[in-house]
Amino acid sequence: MSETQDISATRDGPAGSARLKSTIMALGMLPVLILLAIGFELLTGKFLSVNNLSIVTQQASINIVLAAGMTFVILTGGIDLSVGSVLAAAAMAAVSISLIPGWGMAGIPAGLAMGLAFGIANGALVAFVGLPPFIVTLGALTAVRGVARLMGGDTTVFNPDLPFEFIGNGSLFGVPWLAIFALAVVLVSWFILRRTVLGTWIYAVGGNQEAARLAGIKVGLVLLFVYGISGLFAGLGGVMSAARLYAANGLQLGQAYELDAIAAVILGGTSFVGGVGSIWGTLIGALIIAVLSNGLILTGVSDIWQFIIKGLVIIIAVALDRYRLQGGART
Amino acid sequence: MSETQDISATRDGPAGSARLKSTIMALGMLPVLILLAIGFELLTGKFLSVNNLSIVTQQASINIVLAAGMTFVILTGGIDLSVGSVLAAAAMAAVSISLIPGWGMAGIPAGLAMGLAFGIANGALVAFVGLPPFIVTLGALTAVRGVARLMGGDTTVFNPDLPFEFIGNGSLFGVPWLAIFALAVVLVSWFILRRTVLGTWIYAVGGNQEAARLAGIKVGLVLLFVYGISGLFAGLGGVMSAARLYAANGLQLGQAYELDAIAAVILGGTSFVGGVGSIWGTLIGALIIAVLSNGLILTGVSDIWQFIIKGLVIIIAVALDRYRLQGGART
Amino acid sequence: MSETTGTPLLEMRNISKTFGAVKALRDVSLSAWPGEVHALMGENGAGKSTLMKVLSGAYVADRGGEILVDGRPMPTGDPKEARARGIAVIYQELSLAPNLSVAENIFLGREPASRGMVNRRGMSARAQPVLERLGVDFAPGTRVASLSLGERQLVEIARALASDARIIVMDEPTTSLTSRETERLFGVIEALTAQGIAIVYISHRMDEIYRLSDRCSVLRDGGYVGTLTRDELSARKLVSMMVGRDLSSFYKKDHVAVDSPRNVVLKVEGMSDGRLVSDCSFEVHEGEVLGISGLVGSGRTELARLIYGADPASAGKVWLNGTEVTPKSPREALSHGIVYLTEDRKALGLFLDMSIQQNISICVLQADAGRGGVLNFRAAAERAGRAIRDLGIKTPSARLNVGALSGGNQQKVLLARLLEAKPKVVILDEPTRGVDVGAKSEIYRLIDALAREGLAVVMISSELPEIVGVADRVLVMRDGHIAGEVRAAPGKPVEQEEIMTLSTGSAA
Amino acid sequence: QDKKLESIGISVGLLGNPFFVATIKGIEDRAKEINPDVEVTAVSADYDLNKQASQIDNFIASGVDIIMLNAVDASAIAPAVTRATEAGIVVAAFDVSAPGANVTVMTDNVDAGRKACQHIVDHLEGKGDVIIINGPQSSSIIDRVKGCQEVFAANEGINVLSDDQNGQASRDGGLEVMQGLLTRYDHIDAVFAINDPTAVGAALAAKQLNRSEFIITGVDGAPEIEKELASGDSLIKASASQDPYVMAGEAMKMGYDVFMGKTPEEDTVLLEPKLITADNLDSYQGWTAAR
Ligand SMILES: Nc1ncnc2c1ncn2[C@@H]1O[C@H](COP(=O)(O)OP(=O)(O)OP(=O)(O)O)[C@@H](O)[C@H]1O
Ligand SMILES: Nc1ncnc2c1ncn2[C@@H]1O[C@H](COP(=O)(O)OP(=O)(O)OP(=O)(O)O)[C@@H](O)[C@H]1O
Ligand SMILES: [Mg+2]
Ligand SMILES: [Mg+2]
Repeated sequence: MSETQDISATRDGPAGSARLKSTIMALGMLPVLILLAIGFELLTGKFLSVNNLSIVTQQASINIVLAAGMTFVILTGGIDLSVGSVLAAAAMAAVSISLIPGWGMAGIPAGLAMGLAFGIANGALVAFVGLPPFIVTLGALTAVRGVARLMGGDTTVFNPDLPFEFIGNGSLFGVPWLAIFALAVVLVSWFILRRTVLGTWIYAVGGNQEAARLAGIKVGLVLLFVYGISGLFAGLGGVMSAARLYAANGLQLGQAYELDAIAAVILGGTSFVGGVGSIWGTLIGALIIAVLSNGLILTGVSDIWQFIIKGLVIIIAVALDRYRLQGGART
Repeated sequence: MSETQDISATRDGPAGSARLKSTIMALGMLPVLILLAIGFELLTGKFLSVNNLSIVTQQASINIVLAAGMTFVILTGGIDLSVGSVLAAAAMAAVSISLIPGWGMAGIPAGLAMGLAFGIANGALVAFVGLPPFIVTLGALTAVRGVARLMGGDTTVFNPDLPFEFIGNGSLFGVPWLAIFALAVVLVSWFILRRTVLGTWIYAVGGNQEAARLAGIKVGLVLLFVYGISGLFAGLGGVMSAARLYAANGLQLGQAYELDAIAAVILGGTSFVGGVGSIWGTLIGALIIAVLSNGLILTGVSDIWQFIIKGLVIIIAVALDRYRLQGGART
Repeated sequence: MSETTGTPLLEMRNISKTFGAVKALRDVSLSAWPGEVHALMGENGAGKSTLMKVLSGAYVADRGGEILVDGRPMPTGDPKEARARGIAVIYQELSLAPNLSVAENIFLGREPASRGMVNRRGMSARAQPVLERLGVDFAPGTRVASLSLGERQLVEIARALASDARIIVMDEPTTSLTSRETERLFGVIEALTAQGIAIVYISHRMDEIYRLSDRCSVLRDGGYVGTLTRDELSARKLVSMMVGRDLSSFYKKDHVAVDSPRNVVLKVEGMSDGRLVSDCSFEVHEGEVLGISGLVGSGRTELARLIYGADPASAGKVWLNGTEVTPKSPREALSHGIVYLTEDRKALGLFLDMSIQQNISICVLQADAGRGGVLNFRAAAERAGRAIRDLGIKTPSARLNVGALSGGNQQKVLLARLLEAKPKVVILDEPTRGVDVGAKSEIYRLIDALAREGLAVVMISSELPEIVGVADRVLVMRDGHIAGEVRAAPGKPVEQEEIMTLSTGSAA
Repeated sequence: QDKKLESIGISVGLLGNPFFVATIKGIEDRAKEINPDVEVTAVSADYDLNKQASQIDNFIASGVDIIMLNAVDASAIAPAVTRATEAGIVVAAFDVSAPGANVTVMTDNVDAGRKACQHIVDHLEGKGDVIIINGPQSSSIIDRVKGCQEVFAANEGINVLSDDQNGQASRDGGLEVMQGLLTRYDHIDAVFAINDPTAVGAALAAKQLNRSEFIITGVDGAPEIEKELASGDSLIKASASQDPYVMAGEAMKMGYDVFMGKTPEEDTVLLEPKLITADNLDSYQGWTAAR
């Protein structure tokens, strides 16, 4: 009998619980983040100042919020390409409504509702009509962009007296509100994913959709929820963006944001296949992207070389991670 | 025994051979294409003119070429986000080389080689380092864009006497060379995918990578090949684009082309999961996109509404297809 | 009989294999002579499949071991090389590309071709005789995705047969086959050995081992225990070598068969899906185990799925304790207390990346949850702990990913999930597929216990001794309808012969 | 003559930019004066060369009378323009030159850069550390930077700290780049932003980081800059204004003349940008002003 124990003991090693594994995956990128931060500090001597760190978190915040929503979607094995357009539409709604005298603060719920509505529409098409997420959200990427432009008559709407501008520019005890919002979104996401029934269902649907259906999980509702929350977070991103810029433009805002959000999720170790990943990984992934952008500007690298370096660092970061994991577990 | 036959008969229906099914899938979108063409003709009275059809095929041609390469990649369950950037870099190479006196025509192989090189680089990272295709090609999307800009010192390179300009503007028996190139690419792709051993391996890798490996298929080489060919075709797209414009610009070429190419592939019924799809479907998908763009301009729909209509049509087209398949086979 | 002089066809010496911290194989040696069937036995997780995957080149062996084919050393970890040396493997986890045709799968990696072009017609022509030899009724052009599990297993076998190999490894080839296909396979194996081909045969079914093997080696916990020759074979010996203790009663049937009329719990009326299943009606009583038998592809799984609401039915009703319920979805079925154990636990049952605890409690999460759907970890842990204890799931922790368990223990996890849903009707589809003897007898005991508690149990099985040993009454399906029923009478168990006759439709 | 203006096709770099919205309005208004039923189709090339070439081909196919062209690239568009003129369509370029176009009306972007940066030099009295926030390398932006650098180079006391960061010609791009630059440089005397959205973004960054030791100038005279200038406490002190409405309208009228067979005396008209500041704001007619 001792031998059985032997096996069980050793078996614990490489397998571990899903949580442990994803924590390791999330941590996987943390060294890269730290390395980047130290590197930029050595190069510029300014990177790790409180002031600059606050700027980095601010700049990361919108991508963190979008990527959090994207994490839900990708965990179910789907994708949401429409987040950038939805963000633009939500920002347009938020600024436009804020211009109505006496209704200023209503811009916030307006932006959120706009995002949620588009998210639910995506979700309904994926969940109940059974269309491929890529096509649905690619269609939405295009169509919602049109809607966003339509809302402002194709120009920039701006409101220098935006009543909720504190979100974009204020701070609480020295921490920018944008960063607080982003952190709150991450915590809420973590709670949903790890502490609620719905979260387990999301992982289950991503792990094996047919098995989930056979286990009596309402797969349709789960899908509706993840696209809905991705839309809602994109809406929040729109409000945050509006608050930061005092303005919105249906065309220029949020272009290609979906790529940054997806990159953050995948850098964070969440798998495209679905079912594996964590929100903490996403947070680190988004921070890596923000640190890169900010650090390269600080070091004064020219725009062209920023492109090249950014691309290479993303690839190298994932390669390092792969190498590290191989060394440890050989899988 | 009659009942056994009965069963086999029904089995032939929904199941059929892989080829039959994918033909049906490809055909699936053909009605949509025809409907769109007829609709635009009725609306404008100009759509089905020989002249305009030649313009549509020309406009579709570059996307067809990119989407053909993308079909290979997606069939293995991967993705290539870098095609737009690679196209820009290849176009820069083609025009720059063509400016060297006496070396004009060398621009063509230069562009192709540039594309192939980036494709092989992507493929090596995916196949031999084992990195996720999304991250690798997202990194390449960024880095290669930088390289393309660097090549021209961030400006437009221009060659009014481009020796291979006939590719972009000439025609053979009234058929534009661009369209001939695109068709040739489709035929070559079809041949590789359906008639060669390599093609079967590509489908096998997409269907079950582990099974393919166990069957002794060199999965790494197959992956290298598909990313290589995607790069090569993107290079060809760059040459075609340069020939059409007599010029190239590292920044203003190929932005977001990957989305159109992927949309064509998915519209054509190729599955993101890999292993299922056909090149004919991709052709029809790319034509649908081109017809939409051209037709909407012909009817004088405003730019904003073009966005909205395009997005909705893409979604509706796939929904129709889904509905049709459901009605027929209930799967 | 096999030849045992000269060099063996295959020799594996001191093979070890480590996965991270798991030592799956420790210094295992194995040899095979031309014309021999060498059986390999051992509990779930003993390392049988791993050993064979090292042989086939799927895994690289740890340093120190070597494989000799015809006395010449062969590098490990290269499937192509292994095949070139004449080794073919029928994998336990089916390794087919579902998107390709049967013929394409059979010739995958060595397509008949001229100058790089596939010769599809030649491929079909060459596949046809192999398929005929196995007696299958699907064409070489059929897409594998549309085949049932058993049919896929036949494709996998056909692939090995078509490969002109000299060493064929069969890793549990009959788990989804019924007796007719199994018989055919045995016939083929006999013909192969007569040609001097060596077979390594892995199975958990004792009768198969008796019938086929010339020698039988046993693994336990990754180590080599010993080899028995044909003359030394006995169930007692084998089992004690495998588990290290004796196993007494195997099939367990303590509950009373229904001869006195009891309440009808489940009634199925005219179930059809317009495709594979037509007009199936039957009843299951309280405390009864109803077996469903039939050939591969006879529609048993589909019938079960229809009752469970997993597929849309074109006609038919389901009654539970006298009220019509006819579930439209698995969720509805579950809410009425009808549960279904899938035959394909990896593809349709388990969440391999989730923990044992999560897998067991997934159906009842909502019932346990606090306000706002907050997870109740304590309840989940209690459920998992109970299941691990009651069902004897071998695991160090309930937090372990299910994917890391051996097949038998995975099956128990899936069973535990169903039991946690407090069922009234339990439909089990091949409940002992790929499960070792020890675990099998535990599952039989469990089925028996369920019946004694008064549940209605429906058990689909392709293994005749099993269905005869466990069921009180057996329905036989043929071509999608119920061809007949075989009953046990007091003192007279269900007859295997009768079932066979009904399922083939022959008057023999 | 029996020729009648029936349809016009417009292709601009990026619709959704208020600048181009104003140009389209200018074109529409002038065209409607000529023929109230004229059909105007405006499309956005999204700064993509191939896309713009396709759009011109589409216009040729649908047989428009005049193509109003805001070229994505001043040289690469030439072949497409040639195709259009060969098909007998009048091509009128505005804002960006297009080789082969029948007429061209554009702002003198070099002069715009000069004026905005001269304002900086005057303000600093010829001495100080300055930053140029660059943008996507289109000809107009290249020209503005060129004009600006001319002025800076002519004043030895002016030291350019950075000129190769891309603010994407947008608010958030300008904000992000400026945040980095402000961290990098502890003291700055002035910033030249290649357009107004970039300037506003830079001002927002400064406000957030509580920096106010410098002034900002831009180019465009967009509506948002009017508010900034009027507020009085903004870091943005001047913008070299263009008049997209007049510019495009002028190009339209000249194109129509060519369409009717009249050859213009000058086929290229350079409009002089006006520097607007808080002082002369009252007399400025903005882009959205009713006309
Ligand atoms: N890829 C892997 N990574 C980690 N552990 C593995 C892997 N494959 C197998 N194992 C472990 O190695 C041991 C042997 O597994 P193997 O599949 O060879 O057993 P088996 O004898 O074939 O069992 P069964 O009868 O259930 O098929 C098990 O403990 C299993 O968990
Ligand atoms: N998804 C599918 N599409 C088309 N045909 C299918 C599909 N799944 C199963 N079939 C066919 O339906 C028939 C009945 O399958 P079913 O799985 O119900 O049989 P079974 O009696 O359970 O056989 P097995 O022992 O192989 O599991 C088979 O002939 C199979 O080929
Ligand atoms: Mg095994
Ligand atoms: Mg079955």
